[in-house]
Amino acid sequence: MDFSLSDEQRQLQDSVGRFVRDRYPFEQWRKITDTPEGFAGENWRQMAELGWLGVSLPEEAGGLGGSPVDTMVILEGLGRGLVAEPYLSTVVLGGGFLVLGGTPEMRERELPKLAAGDLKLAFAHAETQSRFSLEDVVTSAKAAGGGYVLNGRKIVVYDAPAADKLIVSARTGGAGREREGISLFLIDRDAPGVHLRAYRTLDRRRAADVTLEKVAVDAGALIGVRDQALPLIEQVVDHAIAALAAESVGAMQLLTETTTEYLKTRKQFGQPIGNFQALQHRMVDILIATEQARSMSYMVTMKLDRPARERSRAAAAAKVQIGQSGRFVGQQAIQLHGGMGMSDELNVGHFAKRLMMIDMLYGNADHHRQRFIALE
Amino acid sequence: MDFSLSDEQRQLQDSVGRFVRDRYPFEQWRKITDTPEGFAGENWRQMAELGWLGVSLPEEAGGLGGSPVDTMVILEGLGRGLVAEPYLSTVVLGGGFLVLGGTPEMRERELPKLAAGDLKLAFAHAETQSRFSLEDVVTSAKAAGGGYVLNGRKIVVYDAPAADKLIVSARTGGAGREREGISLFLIDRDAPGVHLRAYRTLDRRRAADVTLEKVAVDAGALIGVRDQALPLIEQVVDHAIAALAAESVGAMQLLTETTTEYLKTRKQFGQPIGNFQALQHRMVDILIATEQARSMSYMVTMKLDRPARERSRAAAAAKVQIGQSGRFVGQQAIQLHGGMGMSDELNVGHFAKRLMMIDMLYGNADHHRQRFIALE
Amino acid sequence: MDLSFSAEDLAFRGEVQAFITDNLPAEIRRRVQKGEHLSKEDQVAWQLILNQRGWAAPGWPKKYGGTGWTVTQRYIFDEETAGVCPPLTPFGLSMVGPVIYTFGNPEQKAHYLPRILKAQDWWCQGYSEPGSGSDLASLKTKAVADGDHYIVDGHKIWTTQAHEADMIFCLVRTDASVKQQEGISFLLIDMKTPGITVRPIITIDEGHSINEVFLDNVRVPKKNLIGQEGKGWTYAKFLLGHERTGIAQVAHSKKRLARLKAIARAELVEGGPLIADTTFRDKLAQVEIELMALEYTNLRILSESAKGKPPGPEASILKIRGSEIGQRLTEMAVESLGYYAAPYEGGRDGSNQPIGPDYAAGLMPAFLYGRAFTIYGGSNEIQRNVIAKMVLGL
Amino acid sequence: MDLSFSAEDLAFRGEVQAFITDNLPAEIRRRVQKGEHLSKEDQVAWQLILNQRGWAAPGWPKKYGGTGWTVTQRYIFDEETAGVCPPLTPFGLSMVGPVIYTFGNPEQKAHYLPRILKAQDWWCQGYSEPGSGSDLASLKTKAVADGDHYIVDGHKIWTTQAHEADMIFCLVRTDASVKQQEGISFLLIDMKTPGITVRPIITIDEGHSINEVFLDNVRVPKKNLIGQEGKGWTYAKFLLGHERTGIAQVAHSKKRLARLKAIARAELVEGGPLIADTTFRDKLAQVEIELMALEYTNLRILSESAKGKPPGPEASILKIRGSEIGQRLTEMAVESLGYYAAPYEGGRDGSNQPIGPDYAAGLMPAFLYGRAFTIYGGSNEIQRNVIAKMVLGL
Repeated sequence: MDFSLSDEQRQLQDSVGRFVRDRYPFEQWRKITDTPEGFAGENWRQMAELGWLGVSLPEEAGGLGGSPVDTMVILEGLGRGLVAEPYLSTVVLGGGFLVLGGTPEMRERELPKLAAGDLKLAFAHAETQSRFSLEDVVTSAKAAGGGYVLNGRKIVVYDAPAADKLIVSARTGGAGREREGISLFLIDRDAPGVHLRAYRTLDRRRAADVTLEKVAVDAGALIGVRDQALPLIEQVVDHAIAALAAESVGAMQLLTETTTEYLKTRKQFGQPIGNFQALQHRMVDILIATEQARSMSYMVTMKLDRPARERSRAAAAAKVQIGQSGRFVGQQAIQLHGGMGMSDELNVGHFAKRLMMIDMLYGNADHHRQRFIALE
Repeated sequence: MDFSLSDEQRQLQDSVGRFVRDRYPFEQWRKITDTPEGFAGENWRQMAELGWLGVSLPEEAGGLGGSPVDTMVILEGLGRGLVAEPYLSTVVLGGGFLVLGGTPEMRERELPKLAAGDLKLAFAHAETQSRFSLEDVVTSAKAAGGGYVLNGRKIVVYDAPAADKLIVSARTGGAGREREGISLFLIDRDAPGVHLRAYRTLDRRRAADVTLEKVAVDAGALIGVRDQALPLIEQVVDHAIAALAAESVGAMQLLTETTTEYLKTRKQFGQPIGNFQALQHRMVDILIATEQARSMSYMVTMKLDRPARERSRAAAAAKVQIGQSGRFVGQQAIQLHGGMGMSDELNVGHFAKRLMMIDMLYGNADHHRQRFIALE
Repeated sequence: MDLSFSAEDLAFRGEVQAFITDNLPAEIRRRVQKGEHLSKEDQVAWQLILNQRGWAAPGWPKKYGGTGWTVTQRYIFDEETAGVCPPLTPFGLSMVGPVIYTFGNPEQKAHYLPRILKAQDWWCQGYSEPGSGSDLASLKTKAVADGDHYIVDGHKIWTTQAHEADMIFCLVRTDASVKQQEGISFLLIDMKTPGITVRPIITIDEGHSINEVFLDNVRVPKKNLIGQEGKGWTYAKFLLGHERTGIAQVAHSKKRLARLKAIARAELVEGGPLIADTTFRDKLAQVEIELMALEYTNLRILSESAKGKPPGPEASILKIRGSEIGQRLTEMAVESLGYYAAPYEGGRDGSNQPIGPDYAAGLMPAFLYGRAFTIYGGSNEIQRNVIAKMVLGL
Repeated sequence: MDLSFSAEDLAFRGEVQAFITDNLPAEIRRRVQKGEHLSKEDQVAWQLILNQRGWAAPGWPKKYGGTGWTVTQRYIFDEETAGVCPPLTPFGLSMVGPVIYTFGNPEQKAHYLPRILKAQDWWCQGYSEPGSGSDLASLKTKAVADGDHYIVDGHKIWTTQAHEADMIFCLVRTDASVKQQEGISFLLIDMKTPGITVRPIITIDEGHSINEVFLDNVRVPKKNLIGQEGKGWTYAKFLLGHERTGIAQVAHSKKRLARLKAIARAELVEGGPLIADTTFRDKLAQVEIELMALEYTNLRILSESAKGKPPGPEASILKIRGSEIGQRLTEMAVESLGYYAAPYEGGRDGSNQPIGPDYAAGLMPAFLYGRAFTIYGGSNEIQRNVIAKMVLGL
């Protein structure tokens, strides 16, 4: 039992820390997220050069063959800077699907591009009726001429506008919320019949609703086993949850430090407001919430390799904790900053918003508490 | 719209206040609740003389024809003293059933005795499987020779050991949790086949599990309409909930005052602990919890005469609030008293225990939140 | 004790309902109900309609153009208008108006009160400063006498609607040599006076309703002083304590709750409506019950004040619970949207159609802006201090 | 980072399990599992069994009779014994023992340590006084030198097991002329010394485990002084900081949770098991998740201390969350009983059979006594002060 980082991981941690300090001071973040793309291509290239895009890919695919802990170290660091590049979508989700479910040809073709920064991906799964249920898929893929034709609508696909390809779930069988019958396809973002309605999100990322109208793909676009994609989706989404946990811990840590500092410097009634016991105790509760989230981030990361049930229960528990901690830390950081906390010019509100979106992504605390129960 | 007491109600309030000050200082309470009966017969006679036992009874039955507000005033006052006499069981529940459901003969025979202090009652309803569901009755009453024979087991019947008669629910039809088929009977506590296992409760009251073995009663023992007792039970239990709300407000008010006083006098670090902001804010939350409970106590009392659905929804909401407020106030009063709060010699723990039992009686906060939802 | 309304009250309710039905422009009603942004023009339009009926200032005495309503009538009016009609902007009608008719001189009353009623002057409030938030009495903006003028220099912040305002009522320091509270005066300043600069503060909802106001060598006629020099703190406290009936926001929260239930009936979870989801329903019922307790606490305090007892520091309970419940409801509304909580463009003006369902409009801005409920008007921490000291004697 | 146990650790777990199976008397095991009262005799019996194996003092260095276990082994031992074996009374083994072997002189070590291991001396802790609770350093019990003795006068309170103890370790004031903390000394006192009176304090669970201890002209040999006169505060702080591994009560809470689930499977609500009730299940899952977060926080801190880093003030987090979760679980257990939470006779000794189901035994006393979790050992308010100051620098 050991909770410490290896020397290599510590170096990686330092490297991410430098990247965020150099490229993501708050004013820079604002500029980057104000561009039409919402992120900086040169940052993306830098990430590729540093090897981060391939950190979890097998070595034969140009990756580093790293462990979930490496991904955690990167995401926790990126969380401190609200880093906007599509790391989660491309590397954790996209890379996860390709590594775990891609055909040999697909892996050989796509993974080196991904590692090199030449392939951005987005995962198009949620639908208007599905809320957070991964098995609730209506979008259809009908076999036709050796391939498939897809029809349907996916909502709030983070990072879709910049993606080169989409990973889309669709029903090749079954209906409603049946676990069987779901398949995954790798589709060009620009393929005929793929329509994006792009927009900005609360956390200043870019997302889109994606309509699929008679989108034809060949059989080689299938990821994983036909009709049997749900366990793969669950596995990769659990990896995404672990990554979100790490990212949220980075964000909470930043808010904890920022707010503590504010309490030390802001004066009212002739003294730093950090002298007031009620605010001290609130700040302690913020610290505790952050530390509990950190513990769960470590826990789920180390359980990603366990059998599905144990892995998913760990992910569900972690998601509950980071959702609740994140909301509390974000909201209280605003409260303790008083009027200043309400200003868009301060970083605090933006961290709070990202934490709120992290709670929602792939299911909020209520959803995962139910999942945790179901998996007992 | 008016929330003030009439002059008569204010006089009643003063009278109850005097009674509690004179007869129920804490050490006296301890002595009274240490007797085998758990209450004082002379207090009961005094209550009768003051007219409190008949306050809600019609005037022709020797009562005062008072309103629910009168009952509220009495119970709130008694709550400040943890008064142990079986007022709720006899007057609110017992009296309620007799007034609303008793046959003319029964009313004529029993109510004057009740008002005079010569009849104590207890309501035997809950069973091992029922938890808080009023409609979950297994005890059976089979028609036999113009009367009924009862068999079954009732649990935690408050005030049964001292009662002269029991009001017992039993199935004359239907099964399980069906709303139809429940009837109510007035039974001598000493009738053949009635067995009590008596015990003390957490709040130092007396209660019993009651076993009914072939208990024969004649047809005149029926209260209300055969098979149709459930609406009557719901109505009278709503009255009991309003009474418990008032009692809990009295208890919370006492704890609020006692704890505030303790914060002013207890010194640590060279000053009264009430100087510490974290404790001040906790104390404010205690005050708020008490005031919210008081508002709901007033509200439910004034809604007891409304149509069943509105009345029951008000009772459910009030029960949620007083349950939650009571637990919070009780637990935090202990916490703020520190080690002293853990001592059985102090009144604080005993008030907290009574508030905890009030939360449970006739359904805890969770139960009534569900009821509130079902009644929307 | 009695919960029922008198026949007169019920008739009054009918009168209010009929008036709204007949007079509220349909487009404004639609925008209020959809939670879309309301412009100053919308608010002014509605205020003028009300004023024609003599209803623009429910809280004012009749002789100054108020209604002379009972507390119960005002409660009914709030209930009927909340969430249906545009809220009346409080700075003139609820804040400076009562200060003027209570402490102002005859000229001030004659000049300002009709202009407030007719929306000829739109007001804002110059209290907070960058260094004086919770500790308001430490404010530094100074006013130095110069003949029949004051020269005002300072920096106000969190000034709602300053960019749309004609007038600002300001707390200024006229004497730095006495105890903090005693050197403060209450000054009315024309926003067009040279030397005043308004800088927008964009809030976390990306909307613009709040500003900084810089006062640089601003000449204010002495006749714009309310009451006596050095008594401004008294008037400010009067103002804070005055308008307590709306502080609990009960009527608004009830409307929010109803809207939330409607959304939860439309949203799906696991194939069924969200409102049938036990966990969600449980949370909803919990907040509904808390709101009910707040409503009756509010009614109790109203009932006291109807008998002439002014609302005391226990009214801080209304602020604390009202803001907490308001925040909870706005948060649950956002949560109810699922993934469609995420798209966010354009902020509070609501000019963009929501990406998700129509009912999503305005929910996230309301949540975000609502984080200020527990901060402004004396943060909830300050309110708890007030109760601890004034009610509990700690 | 790695969550798995080594082969050695797994072998050790097996060894502990086997030892318990072979050596724990069945009747004691039954009483622990039923939540019934454990007498001093039960605790002594189990401690002697452990001591024969060399396992009575997991935290002590080997040369004083400890185990020399790694942090992981101690964690495993806690996991396996909690809720199955009687808890070892901490006053000798976890509190005064480490003080003696760290600061005591050779004679003290030779005399006391073996007697602690063999349960020949049963200890209690003389810290709190009626006027000194959270503000421990203000204690007034004084020890005045008189030849080779101290004369001790004072009044200790909340002294757990004083009525069963052979020895008490006391903080006493030996110098009133210096700063509070500097005048305190650490004294070992034989409970049989004339002048000591023990008065029971019955706690809200109606049990007797706590006492007042009156010291009236008590003669204590100077050789019973630990370390130096006036350094007692240092030793006391060492003691408070020393025994942190058990402070989170994770193993116990896990056992409580398992027991609660078993009850909730047996109890009925609306005809189905309570555990299938969504509201109850939700609350249960919430606390289970919080406990999981606490467990991993505890493991993180253990992992640090395994590398030689002593637990710092952040260990106060373990106390805060551990006590809150413990209270929540005891409260839910009581709630799960429904009406059968009410019967209450005889308090914690559990000599009376429960009126309700067998599994109700001990639940209400555990809840009531558990209210002290957030009070003793430095209340949670004090713990938050500590973190604010020592960790956050506020």
